[in-house]
Amino acid sequence: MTGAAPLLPEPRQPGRVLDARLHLLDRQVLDVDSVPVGTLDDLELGPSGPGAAAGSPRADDPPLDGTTTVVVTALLSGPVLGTRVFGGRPPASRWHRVLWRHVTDVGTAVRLANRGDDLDLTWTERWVRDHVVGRLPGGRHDPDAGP
Amino acid sequence: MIASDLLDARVLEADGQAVGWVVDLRLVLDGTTDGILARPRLHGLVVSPRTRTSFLGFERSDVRSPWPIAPLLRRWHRGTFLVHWPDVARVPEPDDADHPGPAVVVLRPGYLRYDATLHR
Amino acid sequence: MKRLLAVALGILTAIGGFLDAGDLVTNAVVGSRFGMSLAWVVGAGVIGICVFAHMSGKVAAVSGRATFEIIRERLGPRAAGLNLAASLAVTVLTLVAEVGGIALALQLASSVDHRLWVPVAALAVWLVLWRVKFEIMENVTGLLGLALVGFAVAVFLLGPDWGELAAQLAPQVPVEEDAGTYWYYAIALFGAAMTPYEVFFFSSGGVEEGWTAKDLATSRLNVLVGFPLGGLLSVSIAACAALVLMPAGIQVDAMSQLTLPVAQAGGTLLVAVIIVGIVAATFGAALETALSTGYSLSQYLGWSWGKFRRPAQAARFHLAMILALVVAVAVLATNVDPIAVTEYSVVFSAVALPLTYLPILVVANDPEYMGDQVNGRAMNAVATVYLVIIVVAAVAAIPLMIATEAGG
Amino acid sequence: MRPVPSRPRSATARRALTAATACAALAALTACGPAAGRAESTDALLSVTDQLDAAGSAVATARLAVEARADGHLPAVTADAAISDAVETASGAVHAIGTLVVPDSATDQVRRAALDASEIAVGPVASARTWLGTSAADAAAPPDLLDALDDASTAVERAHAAVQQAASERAAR
Repeated sequence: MTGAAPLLPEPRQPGRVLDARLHLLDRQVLDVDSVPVGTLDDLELGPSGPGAAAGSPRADDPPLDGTTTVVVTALLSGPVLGTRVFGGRPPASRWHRVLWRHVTDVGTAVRLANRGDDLDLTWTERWVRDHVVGRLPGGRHDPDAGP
Repeated sequence: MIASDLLDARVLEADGQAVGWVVDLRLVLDGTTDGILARPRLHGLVVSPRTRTSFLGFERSDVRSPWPIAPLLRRWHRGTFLVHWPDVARVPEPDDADHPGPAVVVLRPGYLRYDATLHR
Repeated sequence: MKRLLAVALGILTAIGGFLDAGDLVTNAVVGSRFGMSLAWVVGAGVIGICVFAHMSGKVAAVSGRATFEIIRERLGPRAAGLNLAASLAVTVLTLVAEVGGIALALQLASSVDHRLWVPVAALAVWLVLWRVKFEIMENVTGLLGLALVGFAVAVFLLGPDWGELAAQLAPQVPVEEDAGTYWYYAIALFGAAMTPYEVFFFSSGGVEEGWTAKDLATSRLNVLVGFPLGGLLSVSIAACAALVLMPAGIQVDAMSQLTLPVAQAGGTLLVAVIIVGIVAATFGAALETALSTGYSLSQYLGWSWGKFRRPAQAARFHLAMILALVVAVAVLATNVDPIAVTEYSVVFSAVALPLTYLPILVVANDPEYMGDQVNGRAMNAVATVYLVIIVVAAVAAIPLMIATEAGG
Repeated sequence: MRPVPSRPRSATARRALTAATACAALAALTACGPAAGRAESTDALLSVTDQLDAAGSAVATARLAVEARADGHLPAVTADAAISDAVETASGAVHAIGTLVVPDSATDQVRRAALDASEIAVGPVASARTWLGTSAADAAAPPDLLDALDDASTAVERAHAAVQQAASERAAR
């Protein structure tokens, strides 16, 4: 040890314990049909309380510290990845948010109650489907249906 | 605030003494039920005195294999501790153009260090 | 037959690793320059890839997570991004070589210049990726690739002095070569056996086939049949070259030279079999590398992927593979030697291999993913020895490449 | 037909680069011109031996393919692919030796002899391809073609020995 006093034992918590980086960040996010919709690139934190998760956080929100109870309000994906790799911080308007209330399970992947196509963050998938892949002959062919 | 505002931030005591880096956020699902799961409450910060990288988490789990990777990483992260969120006095300001530089978390005087081990 | 089809994934994966266009030629180069004195490296590589693929297959079957998902989860976006860049470089370089290799192999059977075959080959690869069901794809290419067993048959037909051939197996640097070159080729062969795209393909293939914890036996069988077979064939090619090309003073620099020992051993028929095998192997390796490009990119970024979905339901995945094929054709259009292209993949493998192996090893030990299927002690002991070998090989690869001018 | 005889050519390029780097380093370290010159000429000779090896290998490849074809062991199209690769390797070697810049006239003499030998090698390899195109299926290989290939092989070997001797003399000095 570092010579400091021994650590205090952590009391048992009343709910499931998750470490953000170990259990949530960079996991696959799957929709209700188990289709991947993105990776969990970051978490949005906000003050606890009613209506906390309703809108995007704004610049004039009061700064958070230990005096406020803070909760995870939404999962973030998309442009946040670039800033996690290269540093910096994207403007809040460019976060693709999935509200925590849609999460149904956290395991080796994070599962949602929605369909992926209903989420903003899959817009590139829909764009490529509508403009490129879906237009090629056979692009909507079911591989299980035979040739 | 987003998680990466806190992750990798330098941790200082109230008198400015550096004690390490935030390597992870401890969340507890004991908030009000929101959808199917309880809302995760930010319970505390996991602080490593030596390094910012903690991608494998051996210092917090009871996994001891594969030898010698697990013991080595555990040793590298020895002294990792948990501070509860109410012991945090100040967090990095997002979009803080006036104070560019490394993000810093400041702890309250008399904060307590808890064992960061995760129990399954 | 059913048993044989059950191991098609392992056979196809191994073909892509040991017998892709670059490796076919490299094995013959090694045989003609070093005799059998590097065969031990192939043996070491076979054991290594068996351990590596076994763990990745097991993780995929138990947790449902394919290898690049695991890499991203464990290493985070930066280190995983570095791995992604290096892995994409390896897979796309190999894809270039494979599309060119299909064309070269078709030229052996048609006398039509290989440059004319390139667009045809790329289009055929794309059509299979686009339209053919995963199981049919792996069964057909895996079975046809077995025609390369012709190289092993050729070794027998050449009737070598087995005692002398066995005596060459001892690791030793031939008098006319220097130690640096010997070790450069040792690392190249080891790296070829353990290319990261094999495990991306193998684990994702397991997901494509819908493996669950009940399929662990299938996964193990695939590993234990596929990779030793791939290793055996790659040693056979080296043996053919050592028996016929080395005494004739031939330095191998083209795929066409592979047919000479086979012709001497088994005549036109065996040559025809071998050409079928080479076409199937390069085609299979092209499919494997194109799919691995799509798998690794999609899994890193959380895109919907897989051939079990309609292309429109995995749109970005299919677009990524189309772009990779377009890049391959464009690179080949510059008249570059498709075989020489793979020389440089050693460098990128040196970055990608440790960064792929470590997270798999860690997760294979994590009960949160594996439940009670975590690695046993023996597996961990072997796996850790290989981690050390991989790191040493990765560190040594680039200095050796520069010092020996890529084995020149 | 392979697009570029890239191995020999790029090997030369790499070697030239290494030689240049080595030269610069030596010159900087010792400020000694003659030492740099000596390293350069040994390097050039090494490069010539490599190219002669490639030419010899091309001749041997052609010979093996002609024999296999004459015995009916190798399909005509496959033999053609193998021999046309050999033609390319052999002419690549001629090109590489022909364009090599050497530091002194003694080395240049050795280079010229090697160039002659490699040029001799190209002829029979190319005529093997012609024979393949004109001959009826499974015709016996004409003895003069085989003789020419053997002669080419001997010429290359002789040049190879001469270059090596020159290199060892250079090293002894």
